[in-house]
Amino acid sequence: MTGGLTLDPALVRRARQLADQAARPVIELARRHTTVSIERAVLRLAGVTGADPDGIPWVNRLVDAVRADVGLEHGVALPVFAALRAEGINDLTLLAQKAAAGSIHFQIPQGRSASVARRAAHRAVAAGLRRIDRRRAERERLIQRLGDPPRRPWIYLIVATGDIYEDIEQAQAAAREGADIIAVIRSTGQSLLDYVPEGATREGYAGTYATQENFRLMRAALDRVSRELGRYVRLTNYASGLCMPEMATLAGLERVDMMLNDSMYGILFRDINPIRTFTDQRFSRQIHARAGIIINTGEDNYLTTADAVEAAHTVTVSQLLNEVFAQEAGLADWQIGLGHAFEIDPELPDSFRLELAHALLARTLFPRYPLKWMPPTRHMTGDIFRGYLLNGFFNLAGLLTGQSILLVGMMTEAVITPWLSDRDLALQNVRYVLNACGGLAEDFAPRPDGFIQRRANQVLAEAVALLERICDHGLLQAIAEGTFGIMKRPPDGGRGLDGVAVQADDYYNPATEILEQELAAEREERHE
Amino acid sequence: MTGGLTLDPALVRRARQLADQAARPVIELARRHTTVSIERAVLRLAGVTGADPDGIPWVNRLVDAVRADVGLEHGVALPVFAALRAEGINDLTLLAQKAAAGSIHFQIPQGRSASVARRAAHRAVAAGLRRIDRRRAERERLIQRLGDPPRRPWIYLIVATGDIYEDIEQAQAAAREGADIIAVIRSTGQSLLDYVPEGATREGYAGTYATQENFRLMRAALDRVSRELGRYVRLTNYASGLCMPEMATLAGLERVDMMLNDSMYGILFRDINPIRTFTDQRFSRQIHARAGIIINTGEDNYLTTADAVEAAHTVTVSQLLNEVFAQEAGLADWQIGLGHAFEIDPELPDSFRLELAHALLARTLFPRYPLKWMPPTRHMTGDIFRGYLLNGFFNLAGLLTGQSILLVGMMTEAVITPWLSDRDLALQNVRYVLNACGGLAEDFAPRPDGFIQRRANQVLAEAVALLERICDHGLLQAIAEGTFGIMKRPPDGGRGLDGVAVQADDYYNPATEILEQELAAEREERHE
Amino acid sequence: MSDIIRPYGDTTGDGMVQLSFTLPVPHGKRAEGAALQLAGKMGIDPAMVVHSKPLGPKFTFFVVYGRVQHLVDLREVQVPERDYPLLTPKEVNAVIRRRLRRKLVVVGACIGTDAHTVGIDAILNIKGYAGEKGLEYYREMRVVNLGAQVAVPDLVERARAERADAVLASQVVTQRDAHLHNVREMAAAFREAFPASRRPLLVVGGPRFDESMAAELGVDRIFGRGTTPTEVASYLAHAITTKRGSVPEGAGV
Amino acid sequence: MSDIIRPYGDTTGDGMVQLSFTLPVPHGKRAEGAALQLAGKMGIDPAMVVHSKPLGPKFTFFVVYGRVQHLVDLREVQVPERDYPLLTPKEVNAVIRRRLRRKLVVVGACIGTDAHTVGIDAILNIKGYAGEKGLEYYREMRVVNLGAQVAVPDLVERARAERADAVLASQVVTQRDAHLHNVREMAAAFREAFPASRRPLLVVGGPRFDESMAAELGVDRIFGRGTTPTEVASYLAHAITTKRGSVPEGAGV
Ligand code: B12
Ligand code: B12
Ligand SMILES: Cc1ncc(COP(=O)(O)O)c(C=O)c1O
Ligand SMILES: Cc1ncc(COP(=O)(O)O)c(C=O)c1O
Repeated sequence: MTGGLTLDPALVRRARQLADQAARPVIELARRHTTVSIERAVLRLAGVTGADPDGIPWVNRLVDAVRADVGLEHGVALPVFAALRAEGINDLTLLAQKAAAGSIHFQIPQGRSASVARRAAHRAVAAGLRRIDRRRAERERLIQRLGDPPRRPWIYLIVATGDIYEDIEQAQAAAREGADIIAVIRSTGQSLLDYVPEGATREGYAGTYATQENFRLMRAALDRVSRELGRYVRLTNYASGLCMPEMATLAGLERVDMMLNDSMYGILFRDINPIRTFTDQRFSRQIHARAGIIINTGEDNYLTTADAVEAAHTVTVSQLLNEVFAQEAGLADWQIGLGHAFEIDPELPDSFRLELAHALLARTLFPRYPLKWMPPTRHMTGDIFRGYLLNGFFNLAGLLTGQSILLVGMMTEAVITPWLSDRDLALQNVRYVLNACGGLAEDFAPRPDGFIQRRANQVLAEAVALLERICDHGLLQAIAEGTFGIMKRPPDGGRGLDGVAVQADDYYNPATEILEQELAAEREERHE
Repeated sequence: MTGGLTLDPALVRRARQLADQAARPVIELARRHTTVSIERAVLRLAGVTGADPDGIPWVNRLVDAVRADVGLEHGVALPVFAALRAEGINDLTLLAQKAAAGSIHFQIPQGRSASVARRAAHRAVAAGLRRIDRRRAERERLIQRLGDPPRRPWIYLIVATGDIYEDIEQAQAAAREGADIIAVIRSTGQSLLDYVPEGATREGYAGTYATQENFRLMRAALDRVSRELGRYVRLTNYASGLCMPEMATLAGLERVDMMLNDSMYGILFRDINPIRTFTDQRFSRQIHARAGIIINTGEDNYLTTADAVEAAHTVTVSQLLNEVFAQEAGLADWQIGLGHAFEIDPELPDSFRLELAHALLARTLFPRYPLKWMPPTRHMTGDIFRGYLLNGFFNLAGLLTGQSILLVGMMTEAVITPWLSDRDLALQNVRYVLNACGGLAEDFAPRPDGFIQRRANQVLAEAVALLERICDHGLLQAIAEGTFGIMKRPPDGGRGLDGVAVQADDYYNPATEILEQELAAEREERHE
Repeated sequence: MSDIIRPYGDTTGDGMVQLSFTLPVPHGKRAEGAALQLAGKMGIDPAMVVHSKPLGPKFTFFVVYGRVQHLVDLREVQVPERDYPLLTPKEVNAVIRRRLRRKLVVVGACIGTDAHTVGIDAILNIKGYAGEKGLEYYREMRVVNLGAQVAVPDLVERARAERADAVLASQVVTQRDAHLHNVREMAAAFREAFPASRRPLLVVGGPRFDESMAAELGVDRIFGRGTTPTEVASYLAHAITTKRGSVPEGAGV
Repeated sequence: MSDIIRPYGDTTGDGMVQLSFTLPVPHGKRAEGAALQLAGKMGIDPAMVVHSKPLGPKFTFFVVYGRVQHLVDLREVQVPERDYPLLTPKEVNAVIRRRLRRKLVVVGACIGTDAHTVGIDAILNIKGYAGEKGLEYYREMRVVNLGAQVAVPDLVERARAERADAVLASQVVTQRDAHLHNVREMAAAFREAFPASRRPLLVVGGPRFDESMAAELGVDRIFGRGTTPTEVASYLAHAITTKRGSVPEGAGV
């Protein structure tokens, strides 16, 4: 359909092989570590809910208590389930409360009591995963009944009032105007919180807190509007920041449909420790895979700090790495929403054709993934008229290059988080472009050896060269040197490193166990 | 460059042949008539200037006086020059004043006194034409020295304050921002005035009066800004309405560079009598040809009253007719700026591709003419954001289809005549599209037998069918039936018919004589 | 819903608005200060100049966002709410037959130098507008459409000659308030030419009119943007049964 | 040029402006009346609602054009005109050497939960902005850039530890006036933590600040949209020679 971009197949193969080589050591690193958030996610799967009167979730209190007694390196499942049995209760939340009060002493169970605890933990976590499975089945049923959006790209809209109830109003309005996906942007502070806030919230800054209750409220509101409209409207949130694994888990439990989930975003843009991030993202992706959630990666962000032409190949490299990480974690092709963006300086001659070249490169390299195409942000200004026009050309590029998910740009990008009217105008813009240009891709045929073809192949070649350098010195080193988004992040720097532990030999995590076993079985089956 | 549109060559030949056949009787009609405005134009060439204290030009007073005495059918040249001689004066304006006072009695001179008058008239009018020639040479020199716009399309902007001095400010500002052509829109009332107002004016409604002095002031202002910018900025006005021939003459005398000049606009949109209009336009085009002025025809207007899809073929038919009239009057290819417009309902699926098809059809049918591409007006609304976007896509269509002159659309089209800021924003829009998309036409290749190709050929076929009907019943009849712009205009209706006369056998018009003789000589030369 | 409301950006009561304008001041900090002063006088506080751009050496264009402090009191909103029922063509015809016992004569025109006939044609021509048939379609109306650029004296003459019950004038060009001048001139001319009891109904329309200005302009009714023929026909039926009830029957015959 | 000006549409003094906003009222004539009421209160007269569109069943979006009646008095424009000369890096270095006889210490950060470092980096990093080198390039400055999301207490501590002469804080997120709250908090914290004579200069910046609010927010200077490093460096050089002239030499050493 978007025919016509010819990439050197040898170069494509080489790129993938290098990406695999660069990612492997990091995957190994992730396999060998655990983090406080992974452990909390396990406990959430096992059924811990709620928060103390200060708003600190009981999972945090529980993991902190376990850690104080026995460290993190064995995983919390065994000590927690052993304590549960020892206390003679079967309510994990109650256990957490007692632990917080200091009345429990945790130990690593040994021998038979270890295998009893192990079975109990396995059972509890499996029940949690079954709840996620039910939500996934529910989603599939609803989509079957109500239907998917009538056409690609899917229209993705942001709400960001800070107040979940205003968000709901605006999300429903946006869906009625044609949005296929609603993303609730998070409050600026949340990614650095090492806990997930609780309950319905109304006081975020430039975004709304991601909480289990907010997920539930918004999903219910979108279910209502989905029924009204006769098409399933998807919900998006963020599995990033310090609580990636828990966010993924809560999203699975509340049937959130898509999650922003990048392997490097937290490192680069939130200064979170690289090992913490790589470890967390692996677990979170295993959950996403299970929950049938589509992930969206964050390559667009690099182009807000680095130049979109100079750094175009870093986007490609990151996409290739995200691909390896996603596949290893078990995500299916339809779940891998790699990101890229329309961020070239509009003053640059032929900027629109360069955008087309970059967008076609991604489309051609990843033909089966639901690519997410992000609108101009960096070069947006207070000139809202110019902004509205740029967004129109962004929409056109999305159409011409067959992008899957179109994040709708706002004319007020440089000014405010979007108003109700901004969103309405933005959707009108999208509708005009998709409707008026319809099958225009039919007439768009980058000339062989023309400008667009040449540019796409050049970016690919630069990506391969960069991957070679990364393979030589390691991905962590590359990140430390500012390869992505010009942000320099050393492996031992950043927040959250104190929440990381190297797994001990007896480390036990029932969630990983189940997920990896089932994935392996599935893969075997596929290969037979 | 815009390659790719394939039209059936037999159909194209047939269309041209039918257009010629349809236009011939109307050309004959024009040759057999004269009008008050043609006669006034002759006197203006011969040197009559100024107006009486009520603002009625002396040429009007003189022609009216002649007509009262001897009628119009002989032309005014002989009676006027005979009277001049009889009065023993050599100032035509003085003669006009005397005639207005009723102190002159006009007669058709006979015999030797006729040939003396004829020689005097010929000499005076030839002097007028030489002034026009000097203006043309001056233009050519300036262009040579300052240069033409660096690229196509030329950017055409409107000013319309009603006040020539505000217009000048705004025109200069627009030129500095990138306009290549400035059009001074006329006051709403002017086209129905059967005289040309005099002097610098400051009180037009939704436009500024076209006067010789306003032409001069604006041309001088643009000359200043042209020098400042190092590129020749062109000036546009209107040769239409009841004073078409005089407007053309004054434009030639003041070095206006382009004139709106359509063979049917006055009939359809000003309810001016068809015979008057066809007669006037022929003379005005002869002057334009001589003056090196580019004409712009008005097919865009049809699409403000008729539907742009249903009536697309009427635009093509009108372009073919305007072509015949223009060539017959002696206009060179580079002077024939046929018009068309982006007026399809933007709600229509694939509206943009339909626009591309129509625009490519015109481009392919008339490869050597400076086509003028008009922006959306009819479907513009008070939603200025949407309007800004539509204008962006209009600009894109202009670029993709290789249009020559781009009239810049205003986001406030549905609201007001353009503000200073509207024009600036509009130019920014154009600049973005031309700069960002640059050579995008390279990648635009309507698929053979695809949507765009099929649509263009369908419109051409409909145009041929309509031309066949017109040939059967005559163009005047077709106009009476509402073929163009759904406006029904019978040949004996409309304003200005009382200003038309059938030429007597002794009709004499030195301007036509000179222009036609020299044209014939030129054509001969070319054929040798 | 409360009767006191404020503009809505993304939160109830936030009062947020967007504004743009040009000031005849060279670009710079002083110009931005001037823009903020104006925004302040308009009641925007706080105001942010989010964009400013020189338009040549003497002017600056601004985009401003901010919170407007004014409240809108919905109880005080002046709306010329439709004070007559919307009727079908059948019903309109029936009313005319019953009240006039002859056809209602409508004379329409674009007055002054205005040549924008699409709007008045939308109301008058059979083809109509927005899926509704125009007044020509109404069996009990006789429509005389004079077209474009009709001078007021000619309109008065023609209204007299046709014995018009209603005169419908269109005005689209508004630069320098041309539409207001022309309507005032028309109203005065009709008042001069007809005794009050025999003056035809004066109805004007066009996209930029404020519908509440009828009295001020001296006409009976104003129709704005997006008017449909049904609204006009219903109004005419209503007007002849009320105000026009006082006109001697057959006055126009 | 006169000191009293009005907005300019296409004629001097016409006062024309464009406005858009949303009201929490269902679409319809009443909503348009409400929009006109608001425009009237803002001083727009006459006002034309040129576009109105329902945003769902409860809201209406409007575009309004009209003539604003207010005058702008240029003599009363409040502009924090630059009250210091723009210096080259060389000159700045010379001033610092002469006045301080040691390096000027600058501590920069995005405070609160704000993670938009591009702006402060533009001022601080060698790479700079708009073709000008950032403060790190200045030989006589020592720049400590703390990056994103720095809590105010941490900033105060660090400023103390580094013996900062100037603290540069960036705020880009403005929703619910976050930037104003954070700056006020910072100003209070520094006042509490330092005696007046030893408090570092407090400089804040970000695209949505009103530069004239420095006193109100309790800081020494505010820099808005499009600030360049040279402006900031020149200001610092100026500030240490004037206000900071009173600080005991070597105070920060
Ligand atoms: C079509 C058009 C033309 C056509 C007109 C063809 C024709 N036969 O009507 C042509 C190309 C000839 C033309 C020419 C000009 N135009 Co023109 N034109 C337009 C355009 C694009 C659309 C108008 C239209 O048809 N609207 C559709 C109809 C259905 O809507 P409407 O008129 O609002 O009518 C509705 C209601 O208002 C109401 N209504 C209207 N009249 C009446 C009367 C009664 C009694 C009632 C009950 C209701 C009613 O009912 C209608 C149905 O809902 C507008 C821009 C725009 N998009 O609005 C410019 C516009 C109106 N034109 C404009 C101008 C300036 C001109 C010119 C003067 C330019 C020039 N100097 O050359 C010329 C000259 C015209 C003249 N002498 O008046 C300006 C007016 C600016 C202003 N506000 O003062 C506009 C706004 C464009 C612009 N921004 O510059 N134009
Ligand atoms: C780049 C960007 C990002 C990047 C930031 C990368 C980074 N490391 O900085 C990423 C992608 C990470 C990001 C994330 C978010 N962003 Co952001 N982002 C932008 C964007 C596109 C550009 C900002 C920018 O870099 N401008 C370029 C710099 C050079 O300009 P500047 O900041 O104005 O700085 C200049 C001056 O202001 C001044 N200056 C600035 N600071 C200082 C300090 C001092 C001391 C001095 C002297 C001068 C000075 O000098 C600079 C040079 O002239 C804007 C939209 C836009 N086009 O403006 C949105 C924008 C700022 N982001 C916004 C939001 C909401 C977010 C998020 C909160 C969204 C979310 N909930 O997930 C997140 C979280 C960020 C957080 N916790 O703060 C909003 C803020 C809305 C508001 N007004 O409140 C904006 C306006 C977009 C929008 N309309 O929603 N963002
Ligand atoms: C991949 C990814 N994660 C997260 C975020 C949001 O930031 P935070 O995690 O701080 O809420 C973004 C920003 O758009 C992103 O692209
Ligand atoms: C060919 C042509 N002539 C003239 C005009 C302007 O009208 P008028 O002649 O009434 O000034 C137009 C309007 O755009 C036009 O297209």
